[in-house]
Amino acid sequence: MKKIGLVLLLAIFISTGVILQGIAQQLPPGIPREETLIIDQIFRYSIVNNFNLWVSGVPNPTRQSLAFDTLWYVDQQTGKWINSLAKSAPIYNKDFTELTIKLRDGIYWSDGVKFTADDVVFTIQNIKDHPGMLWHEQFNLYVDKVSKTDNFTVVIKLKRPNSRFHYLFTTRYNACYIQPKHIWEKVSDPLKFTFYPPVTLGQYVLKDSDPAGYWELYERRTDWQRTSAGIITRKAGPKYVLTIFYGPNEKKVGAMIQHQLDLLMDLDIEAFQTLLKRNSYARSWYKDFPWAWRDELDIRYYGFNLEKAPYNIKDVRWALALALDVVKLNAEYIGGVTRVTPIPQPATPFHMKYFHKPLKTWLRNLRIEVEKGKYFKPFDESVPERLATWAKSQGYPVAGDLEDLFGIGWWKYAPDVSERLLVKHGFKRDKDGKWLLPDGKPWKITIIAAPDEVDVFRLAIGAADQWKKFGIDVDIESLERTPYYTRQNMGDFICTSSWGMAAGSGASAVIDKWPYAYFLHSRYYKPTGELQTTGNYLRIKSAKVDELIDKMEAMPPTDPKNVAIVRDWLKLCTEEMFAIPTLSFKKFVTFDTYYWTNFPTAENPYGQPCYWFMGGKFVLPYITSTGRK
Amino acid sequence: MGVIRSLLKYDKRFTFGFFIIVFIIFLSILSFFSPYDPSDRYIVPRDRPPNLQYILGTTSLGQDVFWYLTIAIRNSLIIGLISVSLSRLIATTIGLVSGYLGGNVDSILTTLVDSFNVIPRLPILVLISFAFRGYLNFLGIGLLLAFFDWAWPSKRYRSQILSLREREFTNTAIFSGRRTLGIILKEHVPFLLPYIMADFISGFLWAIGMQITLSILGLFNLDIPTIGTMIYWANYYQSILKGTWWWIGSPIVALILTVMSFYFLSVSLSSYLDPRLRVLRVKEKTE
Amino acid sequence: MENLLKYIVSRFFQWLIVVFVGITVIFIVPRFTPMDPIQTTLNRVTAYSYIDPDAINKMIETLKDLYGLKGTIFQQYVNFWKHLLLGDLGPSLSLFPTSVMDVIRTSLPWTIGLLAVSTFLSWVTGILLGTLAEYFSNRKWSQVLGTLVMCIYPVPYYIIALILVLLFAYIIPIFPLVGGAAIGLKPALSLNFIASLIKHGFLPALSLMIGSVGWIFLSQRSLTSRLVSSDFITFAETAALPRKKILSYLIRNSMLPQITDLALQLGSIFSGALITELVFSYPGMGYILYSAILQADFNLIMGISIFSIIGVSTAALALDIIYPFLDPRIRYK
Amino acid sequence: MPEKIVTIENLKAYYLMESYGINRRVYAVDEVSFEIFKGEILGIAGESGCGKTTLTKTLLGIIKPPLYIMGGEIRYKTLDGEINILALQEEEIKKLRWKVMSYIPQGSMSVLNPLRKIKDTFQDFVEAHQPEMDKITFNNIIREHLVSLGLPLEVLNLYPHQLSGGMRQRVTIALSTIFKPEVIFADEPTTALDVVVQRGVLQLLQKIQKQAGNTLVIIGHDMSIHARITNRIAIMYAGKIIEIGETKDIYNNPLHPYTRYLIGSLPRIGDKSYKTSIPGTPPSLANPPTGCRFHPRCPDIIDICSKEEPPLVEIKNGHKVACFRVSDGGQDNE
Repeated sequence: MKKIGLVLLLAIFISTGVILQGIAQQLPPGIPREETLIIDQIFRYSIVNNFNLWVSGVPNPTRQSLAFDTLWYVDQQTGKWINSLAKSAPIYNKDFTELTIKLRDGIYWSDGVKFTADDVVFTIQNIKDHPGMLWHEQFNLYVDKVSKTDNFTVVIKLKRPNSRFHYLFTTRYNACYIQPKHIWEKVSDPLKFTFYPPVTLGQYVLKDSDPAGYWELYERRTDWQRTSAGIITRKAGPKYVLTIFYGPNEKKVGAMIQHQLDLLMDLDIEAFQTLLKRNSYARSWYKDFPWAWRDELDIRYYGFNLEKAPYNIKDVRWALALALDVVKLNAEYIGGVTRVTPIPQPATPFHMKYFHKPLKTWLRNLRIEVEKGKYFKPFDESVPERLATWAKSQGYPVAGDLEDLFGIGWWKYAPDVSERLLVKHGFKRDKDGKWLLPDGKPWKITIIAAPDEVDVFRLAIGAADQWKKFGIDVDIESLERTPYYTRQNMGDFICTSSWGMAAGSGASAVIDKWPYAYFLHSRYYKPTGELQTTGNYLRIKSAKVDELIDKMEAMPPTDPKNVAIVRDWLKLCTEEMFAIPTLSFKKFVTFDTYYWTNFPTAENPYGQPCYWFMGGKFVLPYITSTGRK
Repeated sequence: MGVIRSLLKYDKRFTFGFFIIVFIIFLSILSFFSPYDPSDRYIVPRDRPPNLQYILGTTSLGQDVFWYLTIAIRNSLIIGLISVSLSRLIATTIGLVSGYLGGNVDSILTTLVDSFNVIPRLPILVLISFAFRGYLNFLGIGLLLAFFDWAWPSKRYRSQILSLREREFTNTAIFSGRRTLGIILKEHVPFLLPYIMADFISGFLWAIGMQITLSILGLFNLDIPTIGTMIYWANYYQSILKGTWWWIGSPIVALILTVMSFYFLSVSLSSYLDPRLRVLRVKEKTE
Repeated sequence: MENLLKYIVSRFFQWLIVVFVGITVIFIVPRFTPMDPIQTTLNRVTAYSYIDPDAINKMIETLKDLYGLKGTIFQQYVNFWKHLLLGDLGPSLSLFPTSVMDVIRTSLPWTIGLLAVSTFLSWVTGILLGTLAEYFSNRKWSQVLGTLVMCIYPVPYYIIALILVLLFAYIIPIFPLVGGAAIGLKPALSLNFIASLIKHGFLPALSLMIGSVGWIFLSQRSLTSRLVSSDFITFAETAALPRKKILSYLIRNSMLPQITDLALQLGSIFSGALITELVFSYPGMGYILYSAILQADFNLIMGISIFSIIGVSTAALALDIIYPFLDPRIRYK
Repeated sequence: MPEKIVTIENLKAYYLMESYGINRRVYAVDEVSFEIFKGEILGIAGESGCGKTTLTKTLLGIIKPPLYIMGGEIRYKTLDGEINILALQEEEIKKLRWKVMSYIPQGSMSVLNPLRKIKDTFQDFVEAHQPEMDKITFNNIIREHLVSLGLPLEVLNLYPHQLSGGMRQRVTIALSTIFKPEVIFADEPTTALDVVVQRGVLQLLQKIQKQAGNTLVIIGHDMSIHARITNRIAIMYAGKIIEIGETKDIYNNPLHPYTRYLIGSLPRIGDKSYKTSIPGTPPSLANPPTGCRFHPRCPDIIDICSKEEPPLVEIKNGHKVACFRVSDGGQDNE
């Protein structure tokens, strides 16, 4: 009894002592805070110290931008092409059966070995030889033979003509990482190899990691000038980078308020606004409204299973689009911080320049037939203005070009036209004003959405609210990602609040849209009830679509004529209203400028702020110390 | 009625529990008079703190916290009730059969129950609600929760019955030639009843707790307003960070009051119905 | 002795059946949900880059092979047992090709550390407080404690955890926000590391203990209340045995059901404490299992569940075998 | 005149209870006075619920809520002179127990810790009163004690559940008498034991009493046991002693109608007469009848019985009775 009491007392005593010690040092001894950039690791490593990023299951939230490298980059902010490990753009022969890659001389692995063509040849061959590795299927499909002609030139013979093979080494988010031959050639089972300690090409090298997976500490290489980022930016960047996972958003906000986090990936608007109030050093892309970075290459949209009545009718989809008030959707559900887009392409500066603005005239003149012989022009140019009015009413400063702020416009909010379109197809309202399907049954829409993708979920709520107001019975089925994808792929849905590639909305900062359209070709089509694996879950099946995709495929990506074809493609998608695109992506990529500054911002948009994308390596070197300690 | 009156008068726990429960039930009945449909959003100004018009404030989704809460309480109670009724129905049946019949039936049932008990409960619940969430309506959720909460109680019932059977009065009763059913009804039920009562409430509390857990993970049917989903949505819109404390606070306070009152009631009732204590009371009366 | 042997053999068979049925259920359930590990992998791999549809179809075949998902469910089931009997839990599907064992190995120490310690501590605390409170049930402190426990015990765990984290990590930030130990500290038998462990584990352990101390307190109190009025305690009190002795009589005699409880609790710690890990950002099996479920990682779900199933059933088995040593009145049947 | 060892004067021990709001006062022992003589065997008899167990508890100084002493004295004669135990602190009373007064509980009770071997229980009990005793002395004392009581030494290594009911009771008796106390209170020592075992246990008690010459108080409802073993008997009814005297006087000449009923209930060899059971039920101690507490059941009631309480009056030779019919001479002796 006494002993137990004593032990208890001792335990209490010790723990009090521990508490009174106050907040433990955030950083390990010898790592000064002012030399360490602390970035959000996004999630926790379930397995630690496995750096084999060439298999599907090794988690890779931030490592690729710090330590790994590939041949080419396209900066999604500026649209700039960056030759990274390669010295020049890819060189194809005339019939696109052979690709020549010129590599930079003067890049070294983190263990001091020189990077050469052998590494590239080895990487391709190694992956080709081992099923289960990422890119294995693609290399097998395309690559006939890979060889080097000299230490800095690689030649790849392709099995069939392919003008886009180099995309496998060109990154927006990631692309095939290059392996150090001198390490991997000794590996017998490349799937199980953990590649630890990693020998890498990036300007940072792993220094320490958490056995529980919450953090990793990287140190700038002493020979950082001998890496691609070093050569291109000629800047050193912070000496240490600590990646750390704090948990849910409220914890990240808490950490940033205490200046224990310098850069984080994304927040919901509530958390972001709280952070602004509590930490005057914190900001995102814009110093003021609309704060967020809106230039990620993706959009939100409402999609329908086009094989389910009545959504197979184009006019019904148009009617649903015209029953939406996009100003309200943006302002009340998203906070008004992103741009609207009527076409399935994100309204980023780069894309607006090539697509949105040039298509404005066409949009203005676009007509839909409401009744026989009666037409309606749905495009509404006043949307940016209305959003600006709303923003001013909230007390936000609105400065600059409204189109750049809010997009070029969207569809008119015209429930009356919707009504006529529906009546045209035999829809009726019952005595309570609720819509009935042509067969007399009540009209009910169930929207599936994943709550963890915050914006699509809030947009689902918005659509539900607005369509309900229009007289349709709508409810939302919230699903986790996995069942959500399964339902989409099986066609087991009516309406989905979604994002990404469907109807060609995904994009790289290149004009070529084939990679984001090809899977809509009818040769990959699978009917509802059958599992489709390529992304056409809306079940688009159209000869016009096929024709345009074929045209794109035949055109090398660099061909200037591409723009015209892509515009035609966007027109087709818009006219047919395969899906209802609404808003551009936005992210509250947030930084704390207490210890560090010169993050990419609207005032200084030197690069995309997504530090977790592979291209983050070209941004980190620009970040400089404020000198605070 | 007399019992309730005397409990109310003299057992503080009961008084506390009883009045809160009456209040909670009153709130859930009030839900039928709610001026808003629970699925309506953006119908009142957003993020208003409690005031005279919206006594518990409003949410970031433009809902009136008070009226939403009444519906949430109602639904939580209903789901808990469905779940616990089903699970205790299964549990008592199996426990009774197992305990009284004995023999092979008992060993088969026991093995079944044990196999079920070793399966980790939360992960499977998470798995199922994760995969089938969209299909889970009231009854579905009740069934699901019930399905995972019958095995332990049935084991407990069985052992209660076994220990009752060992007691002397059962033997006496058997010697005196009374029929088994008669024994069970006359001698065992009075002992089992308080036990079942208390267990019923603890099962109810478990069901409510599980609703909360699943909701926090976002694995409940989020479109049914319950106390749990209300907390989920408040969290989703960062109620704590944003300072809309009334949104997350109301369901939490309602929840704590609910579970506490039910628990108090169960403690009070079971001590009132406890045969040991009852014997004591009888003694006190005669002495 | 012969009795004992017979008992152990028959009890072991029961153990086998229970484990077999449990594992079979866990094998079947995920496979009947609309979740597809291959599709999940594809979604992850193809999220940011374009892949030729032909390549995708080939990849599906390769993955089926690598993941052991070829053939009918029954064939998979037979295969699964073949591997399991050789001690092979297979590769994790979401963390492919890391083996399930490796994944578990990373997180298990944290879970065992947190849960074993907090379970055991709350057990001891609950029993001591419960016994004392009942023995001195007329004292003021006992009544206050009883009421306090009654108020806190029924509150769902999440709420308690949330309140703790709000109080001690945000409002009065004396505890760290994240992790199992301070950054850069390596596991070692140093005072520094242990202090850091305690500091990081304190809030999670406290949150877990509040509820379970309550539960053990209440059950111990009711067990004790029966004992306090029992003949041998009354007699011992009449004989003026010292209080310490009486308390030890009380504890010792109420121990059996409590040991059962403790053993089953300890047996079930393998599946981790999900909500705790989420709320306090503490490492452990709960989150691993949770994300395994989110990513349809059948093998990992299986692996962790097997640990849990074997843990609980073995605890029960061990209990049945050692009962007679704890209570001389019980004999093997 | 034998030496008094315990003197009880005007003892009032009530239960004060509050349950679901009802305040109840149970007059379990009410205005009781008598004395216990050194070396005698005193029986205390009465129906269950008459307060004899409460009286025993009080005599042992076990006074715990809801039992309260509302007045009176219990004086033990010890080496240090007379001590009123009701004036002592709990700790002081505890020191007296097992040495001055000891207690043998009911035969049917499981009074031994089921998880401890008999040996250990003995050790616990001995340690409680003589903590400084070393192991060898301890072993010797126990062995000697058991041998002197004729108990097999093997029991020491057994658990209680391994003993028969009779053996358990013997062990309990041994446990209670290990320090050779002056006064031993045995509360229904033979209840629930079968007749043969009963006799053995009674013989054991007698043996102990004879060996050590200490005082034995046997509390029980069974008048046949009292007849067999006691020197004097006190009859309790509804919290009061209504008759007390030498056993032979009480049996041969019961004065109180209640005593007559009790004795009448004894079976006698050759007696085939119909046993009259006492009419009516025992009164509630919470709400005892006015006047003589027996009057509602008394066959010989007179006016005064329901109005005044009869005092306990000595008739002759220490034989006292509380009955108006006796004291006012209205009752014939034979």
